[in-house]
Amino acid sequence: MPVKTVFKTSIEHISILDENGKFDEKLGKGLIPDKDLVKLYEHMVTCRHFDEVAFKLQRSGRMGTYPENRGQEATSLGAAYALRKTDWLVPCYRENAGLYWHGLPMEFVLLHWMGDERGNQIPDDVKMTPLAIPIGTQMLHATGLAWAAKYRGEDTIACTFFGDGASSEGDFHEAANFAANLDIPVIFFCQNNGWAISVPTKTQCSAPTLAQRGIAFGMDCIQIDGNDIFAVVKVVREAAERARKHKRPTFIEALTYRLGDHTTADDSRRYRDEAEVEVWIQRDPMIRLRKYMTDRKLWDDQKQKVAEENAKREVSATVKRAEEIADPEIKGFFDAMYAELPEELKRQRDTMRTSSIGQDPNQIESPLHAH
Amino acid sequence: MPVKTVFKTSIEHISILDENGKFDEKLGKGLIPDKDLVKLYEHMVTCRHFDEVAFKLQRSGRMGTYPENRGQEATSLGAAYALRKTDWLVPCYRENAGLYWHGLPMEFVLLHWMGDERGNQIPDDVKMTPLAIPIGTQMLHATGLAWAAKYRGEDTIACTFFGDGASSEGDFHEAANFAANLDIPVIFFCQNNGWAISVPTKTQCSAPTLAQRGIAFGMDCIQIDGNDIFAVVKVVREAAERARKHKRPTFIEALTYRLGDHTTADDSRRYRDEAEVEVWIQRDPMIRLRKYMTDRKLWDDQKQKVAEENAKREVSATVKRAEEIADPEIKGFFDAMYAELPEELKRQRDTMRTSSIGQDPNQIESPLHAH
Amino acid sequence: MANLTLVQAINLALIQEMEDDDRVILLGQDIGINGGVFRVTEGLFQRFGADRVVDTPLAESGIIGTSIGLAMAGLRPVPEIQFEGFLGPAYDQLCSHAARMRVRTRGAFTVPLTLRVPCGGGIHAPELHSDSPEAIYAHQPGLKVVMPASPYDAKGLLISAIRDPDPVIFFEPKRIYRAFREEVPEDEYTIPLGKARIVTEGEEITMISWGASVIECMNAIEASGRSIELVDLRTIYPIDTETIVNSVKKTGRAVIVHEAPKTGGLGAEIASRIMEHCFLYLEAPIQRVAGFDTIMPYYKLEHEYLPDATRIGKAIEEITAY
Amino acid sequence: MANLTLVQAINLALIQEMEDDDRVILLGQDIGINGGVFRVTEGLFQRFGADRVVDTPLAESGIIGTSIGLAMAGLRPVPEIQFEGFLGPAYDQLCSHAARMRVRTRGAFTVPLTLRVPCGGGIHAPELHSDSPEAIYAHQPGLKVVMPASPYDAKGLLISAIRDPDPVIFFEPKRIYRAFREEVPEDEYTIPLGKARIVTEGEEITMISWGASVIECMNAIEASGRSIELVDLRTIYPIDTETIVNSVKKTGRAVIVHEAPKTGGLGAEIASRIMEHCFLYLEAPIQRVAGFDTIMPYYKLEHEYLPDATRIGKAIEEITAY
Ligand SMILES: Cc1ncc(C[n+]2csc(CCOP(=O)(O)OP(=O)(O)O)c2C)c(N)n1
Ligand SMILES: Cc1ncc(C[n+]2csc(CCOP(=O)(O)OP(=O)(O)O)c2C)c(N)n1
Ligand SMILES: [Mg+2]
Ligand SMILES: [Mg+2]
Repeated sequence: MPVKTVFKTSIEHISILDENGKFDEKLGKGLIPDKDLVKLYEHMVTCRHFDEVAFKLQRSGRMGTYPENRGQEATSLGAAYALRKTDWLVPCYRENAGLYWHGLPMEFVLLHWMGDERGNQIPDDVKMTPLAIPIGTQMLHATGLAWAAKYRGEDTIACTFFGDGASSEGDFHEAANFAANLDIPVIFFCQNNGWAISVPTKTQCSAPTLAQRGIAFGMDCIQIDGNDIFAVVKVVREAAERARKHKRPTFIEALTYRLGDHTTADDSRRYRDEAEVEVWIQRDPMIRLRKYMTDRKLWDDQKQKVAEENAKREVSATVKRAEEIADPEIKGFFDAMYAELPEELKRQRDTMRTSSIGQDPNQIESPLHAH
Repeated sequence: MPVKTVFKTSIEHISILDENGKFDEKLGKGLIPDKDLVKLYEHMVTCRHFDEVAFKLQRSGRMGTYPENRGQEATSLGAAYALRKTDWLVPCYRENAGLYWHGLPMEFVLLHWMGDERGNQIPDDVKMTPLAIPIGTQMLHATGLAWAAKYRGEDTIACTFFGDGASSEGDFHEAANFAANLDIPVIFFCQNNGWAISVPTKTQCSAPTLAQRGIAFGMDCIQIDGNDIFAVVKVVREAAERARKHKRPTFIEALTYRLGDHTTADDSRRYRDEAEVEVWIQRDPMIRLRKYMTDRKLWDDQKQKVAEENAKREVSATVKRAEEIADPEIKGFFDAMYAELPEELKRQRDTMRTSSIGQDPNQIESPLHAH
Repeated sequence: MANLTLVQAINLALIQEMEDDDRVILLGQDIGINGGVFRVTEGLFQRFGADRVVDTPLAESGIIGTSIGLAMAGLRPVPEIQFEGFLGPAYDQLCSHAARMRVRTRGAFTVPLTLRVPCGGGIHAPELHSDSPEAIYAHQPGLKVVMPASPYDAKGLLISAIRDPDPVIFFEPKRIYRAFREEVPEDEYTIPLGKARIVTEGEEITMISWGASVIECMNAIEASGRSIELVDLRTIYPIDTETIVNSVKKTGRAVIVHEAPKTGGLGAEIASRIMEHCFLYLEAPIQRVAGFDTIMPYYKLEHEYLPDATRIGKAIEEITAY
Repeated sequence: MANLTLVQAINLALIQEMEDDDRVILLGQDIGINGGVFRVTEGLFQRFGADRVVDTPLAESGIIGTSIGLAMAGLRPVPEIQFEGFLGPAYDQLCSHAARMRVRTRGAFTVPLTLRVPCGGGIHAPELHSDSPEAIYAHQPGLKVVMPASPYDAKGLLISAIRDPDPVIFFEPKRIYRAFREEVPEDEYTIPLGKARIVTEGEEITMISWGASVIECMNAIEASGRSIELVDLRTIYPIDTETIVNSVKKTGRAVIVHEAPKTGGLGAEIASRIMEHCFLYLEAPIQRVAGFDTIMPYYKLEHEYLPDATRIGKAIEEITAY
């Protein structure tokens, strides 16, 4: 046949709890038990407060550059909720909510942005990799981690988070391609928040959806309302099942929005309309969830007040822990370089305060003994 | 709506002159005038012979590693025929037929594989870039070249060739993504010949088609029978039109096969079945074209004989030109490093035969004048 | 004359080159409406439009690879990579392609691109925002590498770089982007690539540095009270061996200061060249005051890493005591 | 004991480490059924199966990036990059990730991968198949870099590399893959990383080299008839300064030989270290016999580029005449 169709596909968009609080019973029923829902919402309250406090820490000079998470809580949190504690989360830097849920002590994130590597010294029992500063590079590590699990016959999987911007990097393509072709159980979770710093999503991907990135690899792809935690939980569960059972990766595009600036070093008024922000404020994942819970009598103002008070207590204790940690060992950046330090590094470490390191101290001390 | 389809697409496969010589009048009529068809076939005869001779040159130690083109002639040739002389061809290394058609003197390719950079010293009026040894890297250059043309308001476009293997490289993704999002007039022509050295296409792309790679970027994508020069000409013309008029890129997957080893350094019996090769020998682009032309009385054995004699003459003249070229300037690899040579490089060049370059010759000659 | 910061001097150079030559186009991440994350391209998008100041997808190899194509076609692209730590993904296009195109085509194609990259530590940034990879690119034949240490030099060197027919990496020491101002002529002027600058003349020691470290050297020299000749390399490759050697022949002692890790840093090359050219003039071994052979630590400790006036001062003491 | 080529010695080391430790898995292009383009992994796919000898997609960053993940999860991946010229696309994952993971997580994650890469010129290959990028990676803290010059060393060093808890780049000088054979013990043995080997003892000059150039040095030394101490570095990083310095203290003269371009090559670092450690012992400036500061030419001229016994011989003359 001279013209034949050899491939056909489509991308579905899923939304369960929409921005007006309207809930689709058919898709959403039984997805998240009420008890858990309340916990997830309370967790969001804490994370939102954490975010505000972190912002203020930066503004008052107590912390370095910080990327606000505000507005994107539902994505990583829904994913972490849908996954197992033994699964790997491989984050970028806007996934605090999911990471805390997964077990990361909150002060780690503060320490990290305070310029302290101990914020990356992830406890053994928390299955996550450190925050990723270089964009688009961590997805390959996720693929490797999941591959290792498969190699060992475990049913552990990995879920990696990244932005719309990150999906332009070659490393994303390679990670997805390895996963698809070598049957590696990894979920590619793209948080399309409309912007990569000042660059709008259409410069990263002029196609109608980002979800279709995954078609290139023959992967299951789906687009969801990323501010709808129900949709997140649903598709991550399905993706996890696909990964665990069939060792097949999935590409998820979650439509969301960062309500704050890119980081505290950014001023988003330079490049985006206030009106756009206004629209998205209405789509805040927390507003609709609170409304839904309130409608269902799971929540009320009193509970909100308690949640906020708890959040304050927890966050201020977290800040305290981060700020009270002893100064890092000055030699720490030497000692962790290798399992065993080469001689030259030992010498540099041991003389870092006493010599210029420009010279072998022995030679300096006794140059004339030489000849 | 909780579940809605946000994107739909399909990939078509086009074939006009099939492997049995059956011709689809509807698609194929008027595509290539008879006169041109004869020329194209004659060109293939020459290129096929060139390929055999190049292989022998390598085997007899008169040339280095060489990648046989055999079986893939229709892709680049059809593309070059469909494009303008002012368009850029950005090749890999299996596109001799297209490059010669585009104007590259044949001996350039021999010189290149003889280990001589003058084989890359492309004449000004031949719009092509040198053969690309590092896989998957040239598509970005194509995108840049086409971008420059657009920037200048010219209607020049670029067509870049690469293999199934190359489509796994991150650089491919970035090139396609830039082209799609910045509206750059470039054609991505993927020659899926089933293998990347010993690695089958399914390891590069487990999706049903390679053509769907382009969906990731919202590009027009199409799959064709790459051994059918009519299909090639048709889709490249359409892609060129799309590029010239609308500055939109296209992804073309051409199904073809390399009948020889990967290069003269390879032994394909290690990894692929003779039976597979047998099937593809029947699909040779030249067999079907000759049959078609013979059926249409455009060709006969006598013409074949003449074409083969001409090919021999032309190729042996080419080999002569390549082998008779004067030895390269020994200092050539210095002098072309920069527009103006830095002092240190001049010194290295001028003393390369007289000193170790380990030392400033002045210091060696008169060390004792020093103090 | 205007009193400009380094950022402003670069901005001015870009404007003037773009006014003069419409082959000059800028591309990179956030360089458009946002004016760059350091505001180096502030106002250029508004002035020259979206065709000449192009926000690209977030892909460094893509930025350099397409710049190569643009340059092969005869344009003069000036790509920006946002931080030196993100040069990594572009390494291959820079070193395997931009650097080799002229020689491998025996001049049929050239790549007159100028890559602008902020570099170096000291601004309390997150990881991979504080490195000094200049030695990597100095080891790659076919590239030129430049790093200004002052607003005046920044303008003149950048104009030279853009006009240079070969690929140039123009490192911008971000620590001194706004650290001080300097008189910078309004008119266009060039500073030749490959020529060092003698910042202060001196008799006892030759001190060689580049980028933000030059300022540390000046402080250390002042504190030492000694007569030290400070050479600001300006161009990392090609190295101005002549200026260095002439100075060391006079002083007999050399100290090299750089932020990059000591092992395999450019200090090694300079020390070796000095030895090759004026071994018998040396009164003491050449000192390299450099970053440690470690990863630049996160910012709580970055001041421990960066060679500062104190460490340079120690080197001055040590080398004079020798 | 068997009489093996370098290729065979590596193959044997891989087999033995894979037998001993099922955390060791190989990944790369054409390493499976094809046994690698140099046949280094010949027979391993058949022996260990497709799970442990994995043909990957054609993507170098992917190979290293997934290896990092595999290693972070506790495996011992041994990726292969087909030629050193294709390390470029993997540069970022190697230098920004593999090298930094331990220190940036203060040991919470480590990356015990061993990257095998054929390197160097002299086999009449096409472009980007003949480079010597070892200095680039020696300048990157967090990596170890190894290059054997003999079958015996290849086996012992590779086993050490695979067992090393940190990322190691294992460069295989392709020119001597099959150039000669050597007795190689059947049993597993290790050669410590970071320790050089004294190939021949001598009194007049210390000659330092690594990889295929060691053979050129041996030829040059023989031709010179002089008493020259030849040090084969074996490990490029960490450099065995002690062995070098002790030798130069004895001879007072040093010649360093490498294929990579001279400027910024490892020779500069070694020369600088010698000066830092035994300046007053030096009777003559240290010589660097190296590749020129050009791109390695296509193969018609590659013999003009590679430092050979003739050029090394000149350096011997020059340094003794000094
Ligand atoms: C490789 C690399 N290039 C550039 C940067 C600078 N940078 C930091 S964040 C960012 C935008 C990221 O956008 P996206 O992936 O959409 O994530 P978002 O911040 O929107 O969550 C850029 C360009 C970087 N960190 N890494
Ligand atoms: C970046 C890079 N990696 C690896 C290689 C080694 N290599 C040369 S050709 C080849 C296979 C290419 O396959 P494909 O792209 O399908 O092109 P084909 O040879 O089949 O036409 C490989 C792996 C290379 N040249 N460049
Ligand atoms: Mg984003
Ligand atoms: Mg192929």
